[in-house]
Amino acid sequence: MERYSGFGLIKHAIRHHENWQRAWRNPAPKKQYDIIIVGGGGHGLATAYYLAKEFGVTNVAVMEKGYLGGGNTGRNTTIVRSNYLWNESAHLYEHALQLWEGLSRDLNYNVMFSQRGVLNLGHTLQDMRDIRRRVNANRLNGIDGEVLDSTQVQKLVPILNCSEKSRYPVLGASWQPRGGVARHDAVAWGFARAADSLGVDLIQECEVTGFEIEDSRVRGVKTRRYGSIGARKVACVAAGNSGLLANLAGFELPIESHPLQALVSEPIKPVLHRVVMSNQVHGYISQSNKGDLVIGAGIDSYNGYGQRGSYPKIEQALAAIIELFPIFSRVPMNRQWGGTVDTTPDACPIIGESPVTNLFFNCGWGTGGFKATPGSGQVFAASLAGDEMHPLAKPFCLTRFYSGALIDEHGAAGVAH
Amino acid sequence: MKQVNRIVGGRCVDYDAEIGFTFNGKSYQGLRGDTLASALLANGVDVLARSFKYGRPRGIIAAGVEEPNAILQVGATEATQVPNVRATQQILYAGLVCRSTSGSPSLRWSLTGLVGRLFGRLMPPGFYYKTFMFPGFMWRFYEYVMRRVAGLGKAPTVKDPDIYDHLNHHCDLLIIGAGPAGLTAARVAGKSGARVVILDEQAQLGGCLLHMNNRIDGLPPATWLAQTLEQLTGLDNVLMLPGTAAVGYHDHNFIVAHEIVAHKTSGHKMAGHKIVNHAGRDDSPRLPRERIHKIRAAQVILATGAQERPLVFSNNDLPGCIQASATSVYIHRYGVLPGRRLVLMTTNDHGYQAALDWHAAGVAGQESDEKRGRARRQVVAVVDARPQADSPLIQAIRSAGIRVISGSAVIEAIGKRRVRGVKIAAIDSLGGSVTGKVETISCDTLASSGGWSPVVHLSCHTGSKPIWHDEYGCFVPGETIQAQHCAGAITGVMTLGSVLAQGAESGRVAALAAGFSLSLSDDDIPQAEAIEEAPGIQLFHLPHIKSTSRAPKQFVDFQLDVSAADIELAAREGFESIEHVKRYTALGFGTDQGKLGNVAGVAITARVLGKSIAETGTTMFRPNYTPISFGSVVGRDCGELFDPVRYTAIQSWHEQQGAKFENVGQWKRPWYYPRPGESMQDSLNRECLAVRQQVGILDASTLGKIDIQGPDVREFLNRIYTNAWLKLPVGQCRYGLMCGEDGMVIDDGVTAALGDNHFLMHTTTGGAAQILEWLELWHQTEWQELRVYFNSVTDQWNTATLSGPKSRDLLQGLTDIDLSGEAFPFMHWRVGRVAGIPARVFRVSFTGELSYEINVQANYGLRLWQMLVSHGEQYEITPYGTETMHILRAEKGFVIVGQDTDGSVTPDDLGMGWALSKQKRFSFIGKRGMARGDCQSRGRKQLVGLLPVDPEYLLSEGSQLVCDPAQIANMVGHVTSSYYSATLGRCFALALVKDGHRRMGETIYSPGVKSVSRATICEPVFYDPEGERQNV
Amino acid sequence: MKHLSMNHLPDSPREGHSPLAQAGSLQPPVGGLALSITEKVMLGHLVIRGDSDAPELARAIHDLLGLRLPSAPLQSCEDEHQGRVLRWVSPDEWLLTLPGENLTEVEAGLRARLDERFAIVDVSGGQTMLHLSGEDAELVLRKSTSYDVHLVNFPEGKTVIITFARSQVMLRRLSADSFELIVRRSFADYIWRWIHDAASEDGSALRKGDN
Amino acid sequence: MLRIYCPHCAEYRDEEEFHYAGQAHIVRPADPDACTDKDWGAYLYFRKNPCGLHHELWSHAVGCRKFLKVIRDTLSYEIRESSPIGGKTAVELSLPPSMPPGSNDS
Repeated sequence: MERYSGFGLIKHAIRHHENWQRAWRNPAPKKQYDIIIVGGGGHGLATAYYLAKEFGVTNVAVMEKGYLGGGNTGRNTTIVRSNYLWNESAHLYEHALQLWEGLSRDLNYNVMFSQRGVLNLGHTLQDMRDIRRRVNANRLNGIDGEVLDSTQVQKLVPILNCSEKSRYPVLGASWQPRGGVARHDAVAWGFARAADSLGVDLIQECEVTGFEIEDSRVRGVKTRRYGSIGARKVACVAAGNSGLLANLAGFELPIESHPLQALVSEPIKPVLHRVVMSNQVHGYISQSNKGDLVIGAGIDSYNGYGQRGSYPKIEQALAAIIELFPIFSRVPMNRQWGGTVDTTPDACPIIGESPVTNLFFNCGWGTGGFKATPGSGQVFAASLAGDEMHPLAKPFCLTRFYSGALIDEHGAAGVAH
Repeated sequence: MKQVNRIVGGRCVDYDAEIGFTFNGKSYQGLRGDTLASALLANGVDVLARSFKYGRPRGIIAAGVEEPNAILQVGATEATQVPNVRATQQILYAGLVCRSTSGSPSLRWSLTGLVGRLFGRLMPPGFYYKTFMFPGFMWRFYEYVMRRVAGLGKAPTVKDPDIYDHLNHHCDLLIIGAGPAGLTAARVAGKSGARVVILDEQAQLGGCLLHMNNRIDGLPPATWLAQTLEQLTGLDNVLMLPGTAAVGYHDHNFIVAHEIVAHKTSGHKMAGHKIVNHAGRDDSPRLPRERIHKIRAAQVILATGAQERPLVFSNNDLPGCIQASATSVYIHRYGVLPGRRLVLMTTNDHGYQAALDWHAAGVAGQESDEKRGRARRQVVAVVDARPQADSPLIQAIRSAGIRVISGSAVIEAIGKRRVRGVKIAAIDSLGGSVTGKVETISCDTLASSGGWSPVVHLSCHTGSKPIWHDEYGCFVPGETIQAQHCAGAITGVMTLGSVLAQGAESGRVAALAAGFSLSLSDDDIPQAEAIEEAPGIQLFHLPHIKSTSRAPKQFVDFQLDVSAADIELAAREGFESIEHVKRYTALGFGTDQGKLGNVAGVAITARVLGKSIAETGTTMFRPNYTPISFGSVVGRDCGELFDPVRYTAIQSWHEQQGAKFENVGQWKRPWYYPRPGESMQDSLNRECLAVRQQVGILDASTLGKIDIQGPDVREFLNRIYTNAWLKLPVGQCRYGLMCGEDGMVIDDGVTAALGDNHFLMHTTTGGAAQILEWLELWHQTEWQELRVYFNSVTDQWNTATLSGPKSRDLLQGLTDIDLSGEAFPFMHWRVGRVAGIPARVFRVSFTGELSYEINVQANYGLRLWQMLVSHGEQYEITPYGTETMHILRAEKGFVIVGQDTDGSVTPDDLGMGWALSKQKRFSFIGKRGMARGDCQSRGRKQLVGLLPVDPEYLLSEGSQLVCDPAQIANMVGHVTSSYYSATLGRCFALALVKDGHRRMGETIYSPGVKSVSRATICEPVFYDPEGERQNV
Repeated sequence: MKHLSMNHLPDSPREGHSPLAQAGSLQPPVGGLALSITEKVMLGHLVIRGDSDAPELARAIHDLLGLRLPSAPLQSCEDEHQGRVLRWVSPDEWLLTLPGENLTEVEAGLRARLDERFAIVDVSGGQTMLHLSGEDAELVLRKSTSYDVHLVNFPEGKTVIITFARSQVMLRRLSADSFELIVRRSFADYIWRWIHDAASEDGSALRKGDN
Repeated sequence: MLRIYCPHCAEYRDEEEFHYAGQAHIVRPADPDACTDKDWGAYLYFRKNPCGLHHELWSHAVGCRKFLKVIRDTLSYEIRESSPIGGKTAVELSLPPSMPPGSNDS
């Protein structure tokens, strides 16, 4: 793999950029792999990368039905934070956050992880109770975080409407300085390039149409383009399609797929330097390095795979943003789009074994998968490479939906994004 | 400065109405009817911007929404700033102030221009992914610089003074685009009686009719247009919305359209131009700045036309390079000829129109130009990429004495801040390479036409992919399940006659589909003079003598400085999907969303990959078609109307008493009633002691109330609640606990048996609506056999709660109900009159004191309240708010669902196993759920009381708890409620603690930021554990 | 158990406070939308629930009120003389409004004739009625609801429950340019403010060629 | 924004008036207490979640407050049918033949 650097850039500039190498190969698949990963988004590519890099498993293929990073990886609002309520989630997301902090150099690809800090606003007394509960738990778990009052919030974000007269005044916030945003495409491409260089085959435009299953043990995958491809283990990491893959393997998951929308403004000069999220008023916003205000809208209530949702969600999101930031009223909204998110009953992912032996799922990240990308990949890779699930993944097993050991992040965790 | 480029004959401007405006601090004149772009061009302003990456000078290239360069900051005052206004869409008004959004320190001497020239080579696509990684700590600095460079305009720094409107429409037929096809469709459908809405993004209806010359039905286009508009105006069932852009096409034919209202009326009264009356208050009616039209249409006709593609060649971004059709628009609509010496580069016949128009304008203005000693305006040459094209249009050009250079292409524009000349050369028949010698021609304007791109965007918003049409050389709308029709240039058909015929036919078909039949007569189909055309060729990227990577930059996407070389490089680096190309190079990510460049970008990608354009496909278009302000989307849902505020009937009294309010759901509830000089804690202490010692009064009207009637009401309650309801005698109440099917507590409240078949259920304030729907869900989908009816009576009843040892005495003085303990025991209810008002009184208690909840019809709520308060003076009655209520109930260990529970708590966890009926035949909702393994196992968090070892220490609500202060990560629970109790004279708390029920008396620790506090676990009842006080 | 009507005070109905008693009257500014809005205070509002096929229901309604029970969706029946309106709300629900002074008697009459399979619920204090009239009444509705209030779809007498701004109302058309809105008490203030805001707009540009 | 036919009101109404209530035809086990944890988990949480036609429940929350069954394509969002829960209602029977409950305006 050619190492990217400023010097390299100069070298290539002299040659009119005519000699850049491919970022990744475009191989035809082999007949048999040790592990096939279904889904070439951030989580799948990260899984492949860590399998190769940390566990020496390089006979790996990533099967992507479209193009790499074309699902939710390339559609989300790129917020990264780890201040989740319950220990199980907090540990997993914090593990991811620590990987984020060194990711650009690890991948030799600038994923533009920008630790500008994340505020979760509280507007009601109960919001503030929940925020204190969460921040206290984070603190004891070694995760950075503070409870701020409205004066402190105002100081961090001077353009935020902290007036006591507003409909839902800002009473305070939780503040995680290490949180921030990253460049979503770069994450997929960085993992892809690094995995490819370690020998992983990235197979694009190759939809998995079924599984080869014998004696309820998976033997490989079926594809329309290349027929059957064998594998010792198959790992599905296909947000927005998890339920469909499960159906192909003959079972159901506790997942519903919903549209989730986002929108951006036209680029404006830097004006918002933090990530601001609000549960009660329901909107979240950051400003990208390009200058766009990146805004997350609410999830649509109905099941949908259309990668688009209903217009009222956009109206509600912008009403919330204007309530929080009245000065954005005259800023033009450029584009809206949608992704398909797999939601679980407890707003926590499912990472682990399935009813089919050697068929694994890493899914159900709902609206918050992007921030977990490196952690999810690393933990899942460790689980696939070894004989049992990684300790951080264990609580997220499928069987919790039978036993009742749910990890309910709905109630007190702020917006689960 | 005079309007050097203004000529006569502009159809849309008023030559008698000069209006002044300011650009970059300099004053200019324009005409009413101008766009900001036409006015700037009229004044000979070439450079409006510096480009994003390389800081190159940029001017106006188009005349409509596709304009990528002329993005300005508009606004005279801080509050009325509008960032990123496209000059081609901004209608000129008197006093308009605008400035460039790029170029520092000035457009002429731009620092980014310098950096771009020096370091532009170091900025290939995605360079930022490959650099700025070392050393790691420098990233913040790099990012700071990057952010400063990026971004166009700036947001205002103060609140928007303007208002925005929304208007809903329903129609049988919505026609988007009022050009020849749309207007014809409207005329046809209008006659059928269908409700028709026709809208167009342009302030004037007519589309290309406003600048074309072809006669229709033997009439000049302007005359035909005027006639048609008059006919449509005469139809009551046709609504015309000019200046209204359809920006989003959503599912089930829901279209969002955006209108800029303030433009349309002169002397409009926007807040930005406030008219203040003598009292200094602005109470005059205002116009909204913008309006969103939300249109639900049975049928939609897309008649959105097409946008011309400029060609890609070296330095094609120099000011003076312009879309061929845009020159015709500026000439005919605004009377602006944006240069003197034109070279036209075209791949098709349509481009010739620009040369003809330019030539005619030059001839017409010859005399006046000569008088003023100006150079004559002329067409220097037409360069046609086709080897041997011939048609009447081409002959017309030739016969005007204009040089036509066939089989050639402009390969490069020359100039620094404006085109000075072009290099042309013969090219091969496929346009792949230069075959002849390079000739330089001097000119100041280069118009180019590379064919047309149908405006397919709206058709894609609901998920339909556009299809490449090989014959027409463009993407056309793909299959859709929407009730959608297409007519005119959007279908790729460009000849006027066909466009008109399609318009008429689509009008008929759509009206028919909407249930209105009509037949087309010949008169319905306007006839246009047929003009023979030579076929165009598909050429997007003109060759250069150097390779793409070495030739001067050939821009595909102007706004984001994406060049042909960038696209080629992306493909070489393995970014092969068109989506990857888009994302890697940023092609089409600008505010114009790639309207000019997308197709060329796809074509270049296809060529590099050796694929066809059809195989390569295009990226998806998403709403908005053209950007709209956040404010317009929000409409009135801002400020005090952001979300409904719900008030009880007592609100005015609470306000008079100076209550502080708490938001509970959408309700405003009195939180506490501070007296002058009191701290919040002082007030709470006073209110608490008043209830414990005298009597307090609480507005409890917000509690959800559901009236349930029917023969099976008891059975229903028995199933939905965890406890038993079959035998509750009429006249009594019972506390009920409700769970979800997972066994977790979702709501609680007191429910009363009003009759054998009539119950009144109380829910939490926040849960009222959801619980009503929960009951309906079970009734309608599972237990239809149960005969019950549910009705919300939350708003019907106003509830004044009297609580405290004196409450009986107080109330007895006002009511005919016998309040004695024997006649009216605890957990009973009675009907009577209170203060002369019919009332239902519940003897229940959420404070642990003797309490009466007096319910009256809400219209009499305030009256009752006032009577209770005035009569209560002798008992020192004290109003108390939600906070006091919370303290008092916590002293009694009563939980609040949502505060002491979080969706993961079972009744057993709360120590409320007594509320679970084991005898019920029916397995009530939640019973099986709470029996699951992990809901019964050890280690569940259970509700306990906490007494801080230091009685003055108030544990913070939300504090985490540990058993061993040395192992703080081993959290065993958290504090859900915590208060200072004036009654107890100490602090206390409720908490959920793992296995808490078995840990009574143990010490538990709460590690704070600075220190660790200690508390003792106890039963969660701190006051009157026997319940004697409420039961007196 | 004897039912006591709790709507009407025989001695002094004026002691009550309608939900918008304090809002005063709505006066759009001169040049604003042509609109007037009044609260119809102290009416009786009764919800009637039951099987629409049950003959005794239609009979009781007819005998007591002189009204036909609207069995088709979204219909209403009115006795203008008596000031009684009966609206279809759902397949098993109707809303009766009538002068406050008749409420006790009518409620008692209905209860006497309808057994426990039917439900009667007094909601007179829980909601209030507004009359919205004027040239621009329909326009204000179109700013506020996505329901199609055009005369073609929404003729006189038709009654619908619809979203209205961020709340909801029961809407009935009285005539070409007048409407009846029934709103929940606690939302009345919000709806009032909303209408006032919408009506404060210069409507001259809007009126031309509406459909 | 979806436009949903309410079979009770016999009209198309905007999605905003409705509340989604998830997959239809989930039958509560007749004897919950006889269910294993696995049975109960399947009933509580596991869903078909198809990409294509989905049988689902909606409530006409702002309106008649009645639930209805809708068959909707989760990819195209096209609604194929909406019908009342259980048997036919009087409303449904009184529909003009030109507007069957399953018809769609898009």
